[in-house]
Amino acid sequence: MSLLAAGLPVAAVPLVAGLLSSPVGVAHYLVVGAILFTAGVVCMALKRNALGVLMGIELVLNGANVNFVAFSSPYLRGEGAASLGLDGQIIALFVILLAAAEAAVALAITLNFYNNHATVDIDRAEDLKG
Amino acid sequence: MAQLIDDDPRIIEFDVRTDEMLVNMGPQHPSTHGVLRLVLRTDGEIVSEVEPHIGYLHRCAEKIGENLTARQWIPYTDRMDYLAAMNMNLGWSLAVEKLMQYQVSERARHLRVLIAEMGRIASHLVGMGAYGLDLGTFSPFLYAFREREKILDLFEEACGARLTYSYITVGGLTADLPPGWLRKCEEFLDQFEPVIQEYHALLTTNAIFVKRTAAIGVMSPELAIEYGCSGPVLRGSGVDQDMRRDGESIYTAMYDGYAFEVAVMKNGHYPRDHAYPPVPSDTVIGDCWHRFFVRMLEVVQSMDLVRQAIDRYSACKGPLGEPVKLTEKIPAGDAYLETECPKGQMGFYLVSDGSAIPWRVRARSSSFSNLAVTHELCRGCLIADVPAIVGSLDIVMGEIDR
Amino acid sequence: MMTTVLASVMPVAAINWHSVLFLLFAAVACACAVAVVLAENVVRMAFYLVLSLAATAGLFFLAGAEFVGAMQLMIYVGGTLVLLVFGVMLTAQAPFVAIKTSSSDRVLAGMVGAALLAVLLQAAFRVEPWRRPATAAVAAPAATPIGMALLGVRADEPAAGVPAAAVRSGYLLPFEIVSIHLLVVLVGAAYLARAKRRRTPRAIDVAASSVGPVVTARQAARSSASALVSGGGR
Amino acid sequence: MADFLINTVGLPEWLAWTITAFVAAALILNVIAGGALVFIWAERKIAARIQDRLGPTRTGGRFGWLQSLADGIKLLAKEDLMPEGADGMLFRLAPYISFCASFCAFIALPFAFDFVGQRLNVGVFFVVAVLGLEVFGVILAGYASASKWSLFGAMREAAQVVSYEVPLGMCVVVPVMLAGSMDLVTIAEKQAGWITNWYLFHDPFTFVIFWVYVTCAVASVNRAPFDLAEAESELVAGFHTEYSGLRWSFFFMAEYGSMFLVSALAALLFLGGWNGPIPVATLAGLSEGTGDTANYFVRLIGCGNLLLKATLGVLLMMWVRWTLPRLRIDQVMTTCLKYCTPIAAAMFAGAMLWQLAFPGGVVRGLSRPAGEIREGWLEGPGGLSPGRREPVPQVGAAGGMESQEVVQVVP
Repeated sequence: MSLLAAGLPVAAVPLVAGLLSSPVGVAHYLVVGAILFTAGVVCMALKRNALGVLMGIELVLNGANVNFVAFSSPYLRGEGAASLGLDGQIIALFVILLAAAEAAVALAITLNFYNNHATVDIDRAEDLKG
Repeated sequence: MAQLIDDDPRIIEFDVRTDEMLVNMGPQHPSTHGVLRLVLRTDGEIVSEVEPHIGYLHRCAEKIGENLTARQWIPYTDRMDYLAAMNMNLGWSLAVEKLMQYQVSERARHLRVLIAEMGRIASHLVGMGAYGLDLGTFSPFLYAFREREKILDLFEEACGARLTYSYITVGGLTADLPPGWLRKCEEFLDQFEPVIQEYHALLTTNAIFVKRTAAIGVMSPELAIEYGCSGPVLRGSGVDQDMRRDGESIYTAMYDGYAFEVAVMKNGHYPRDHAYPPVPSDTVIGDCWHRFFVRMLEVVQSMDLVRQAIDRYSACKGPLGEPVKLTEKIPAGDAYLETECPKGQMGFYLVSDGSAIPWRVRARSSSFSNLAVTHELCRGCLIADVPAIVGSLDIVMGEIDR
Repeated sequence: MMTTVLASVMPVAAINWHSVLFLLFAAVACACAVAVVLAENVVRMAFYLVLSLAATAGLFFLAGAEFVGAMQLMIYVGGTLVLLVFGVMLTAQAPFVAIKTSSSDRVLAGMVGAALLAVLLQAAFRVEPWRRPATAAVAAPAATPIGMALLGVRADEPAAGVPAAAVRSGYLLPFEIVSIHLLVVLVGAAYLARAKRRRTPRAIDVAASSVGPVVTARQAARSSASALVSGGGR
Repeated sequence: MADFLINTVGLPEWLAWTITAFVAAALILNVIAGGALVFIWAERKIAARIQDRLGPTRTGGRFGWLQSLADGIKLLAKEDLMPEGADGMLFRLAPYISFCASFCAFIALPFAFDFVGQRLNVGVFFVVAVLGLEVFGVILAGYASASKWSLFGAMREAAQVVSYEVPLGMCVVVPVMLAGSMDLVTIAEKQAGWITNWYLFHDPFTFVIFWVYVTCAVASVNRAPFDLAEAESELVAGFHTEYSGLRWSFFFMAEYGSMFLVSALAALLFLGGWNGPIPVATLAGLSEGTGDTANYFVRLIGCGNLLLKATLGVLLMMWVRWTLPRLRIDQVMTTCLKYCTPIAAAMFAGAMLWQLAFPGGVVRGLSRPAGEIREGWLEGPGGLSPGRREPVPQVGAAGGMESQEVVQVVP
């Protein structure tokens, strides 16, 4: 927090103070979700380590999850705004479960790849190249 | 290179390609019994090779022996197997007596048996307790040391020392027992007998203990003989050999008239095994559990021998006899004698040129041979089995490095 | 129980603790997510990811989705990521711990990422104006309706302005599908990561002189295989 | 306390709440740290007595009361070493991660009806989930130490804890199912009354699953015979081989904190929580409507009850530790996959069927209408237990640091 304040111009301090004292809305969550999602996408694109790509996927899924939860939250909903109700939470749950399954399989594939190629560099996975 | 077939047991299954890793176990490691260094070549948790590195406790004992008279070297034998120093004293004394053709008095003979067997109990107690420690249970170790302390108290009363006794010496013993010692010794035995059941309950029959030791580090009789293993390690593989019965006459004569059965499995039974917990079904002869169990049996066997020795010693009315002079000349020639020490067959070899100081002194360490077999036993085991296997061999580094 | 009392504090509060905690968790989540991208060392990446996901779980708690938050901690952080770290350790040999990315790739990815972020942020701000939360008292979040919904019974109140019949369907079928899916994954992962036979050169050279090591080698291999399967099944 | 600050001292309300939250956090922290000190001393004495020794006898009087404090001072004064090849940041952070996980789980742990940091709707899962995070500290410590022994310890811990979470979760689900709530307070309240109401004696399946829970709990907090991550005879000291001084003591505190936590969880889930075997308070007419002081008194007794049960659980772990040898890693896995998990699954199914047949358990359930519990599910969080009381806001330990998390609704 203090780092954030120190890094920004003095004009930003009231903004932070405002954030501190004002309630949080859905948009706050959406911003966080957007950052997580983007970080995940960049991570997937950038990393050559297969496990790094996996981590990127996890981040993307989490960014989406944040949005689902935010839209379904009973606290954040605006007056009269449409809400996902419980569905958002349940979808988030399914995402978590499927992410676990995905990670298990992806890890198994990665380990297999590692066994066969002695590396986890996905740029070297070109056996099927025509 | 050997031809490989599909069910070749030497092919190790694996889940993930992992690099072989060299791990240093020791010389500063909680479970290597002193300053032993084991270099493990592991693949994950699976050990593919164990290489013992020794020599951290080398003190030139043999060379020193070539500069001292035979009796002067006795304290150096104490420091070989420091857990069973009495038996070390006895081994060297008998070897020298063999060359000198010296006959100790009857009283000294029985006293030697008494002391040596007490020493065996003390050593096996350490072996047993420390084995529990290797497997991760601490309490039996202290129970064992509690009883060992009582033996050490007795030894202290007899010779004034608790660890390095120099009590048995060339030509007899340095002193007779103090008055009342035998009564205390009998009291100890009476008190100790039921305690053994505790050890059986905590270790021998404990389900986890059996799981950790059964079928681990299985040593076939042939392998044991090939590597020159001896003592409980050899008998644990079912080889019926005990120097007290099969040794040279000067040594077996000491046990003349004593009734004891060698603790070895014959026809699927240990001697008097109705008195002990049954052998678990998942054990294999020659595994860690059997090596441990043989030690437990030998404790009882030694107690029996001590009781016999007490009777015979107190029946002996003759004098104990004086040990030989410190500077007694040894006749020219050489002699080699192996005795049954707690850890195995401990051999002493000396060559004399006729002076009081031996020309050459060598010791054949039982632990050394027993340790040599670790790389055979540990191949393909898990890391957790390495302490279990090394512990079951019950080595003592003072004897290996000398 | 403090909820009601605390709620009365809000209008005059100088510091909104909910906002403070939100900002704290959000900052940790975002900073660590960015750190995952920037880190070179794969173990540190995993570490940052753990922090990021744990902070996200904190956000879920703040949003009233306690069950999802607990599940995130339990399954995601406690299970999936441990598995991931396990995989990292299995493959973390010196040359692969840090696989470098070329700087041109970095620039390109940075630009694409920035563009994506801009779009997403714009969407985020447009979807919902910075609206004050509802003033009506909200029932304490409960896990029971979620469980009921998974069993096909909807116990929660319908969303405003939406016909009840349209949204109030249960999740029994997806739940069953996910169960089967997890089972399939369990089997599949165990199969993919199953023990394979390898000939170790060192074992070949030594003549088989005893029966002993055979037993132990078999046991050992079997055991560590099962260890891995258990990890893979999670 | 917050009310006191607001009304009597006249502080602004947000400040009062902040102070309250910090006081509550400090209380919990002290429970862990102080508890660890006591337990370390107790472990020394118990181990000594088991082993025919005396244990500490000099530091701080005849029974060595201050031994753990002396140890703590020694640890503070110790040189803080870090191996040359270590990953500095992770090496430094790892102990705190372990400790924080252990500490965080206490937030949702109720000590009495409202002696709870934050009453969470999903308290059970929260505690189990956060407890599972402790493994991260261990894994990172093992990796960052740049020592092979540490790495071995970390790998073992990772495999072990992840595996044991499965049967542990199943065991925990059974009381959740019986109570119809994941709220620890509700679960404990449902066991109020005589000892026969405890879920341990609910039906044969819960009795069995309690022991499965004990096994899994011991395994998940890495105590003997499952202490493979720090197996001293094999791995020197496992994951904390390279740690010394204060950082090492954080691992230690985390371990004792977790031990206490799983024991307290066992007490809450199976052993009636803060309810004694005999409903003394109810019999004495102290339960409801007798005023705040009486209520407070009842709660203090309940808190004592829970602490006693949890302590007994910890003592059981110590007893086991000083008696049994250590299992091997493959045997630990076998225990989990071939014994604990199937047994837990079977018992879960059994308890479920039993609940269908005789809802409410062996003793009191047979006479009760079958529909009661199922109807209770829909009434709201955790249903309504007969003995449920309204919370008393001024209890000091209530209100943890996180209590504001779910609060932003303006009335």
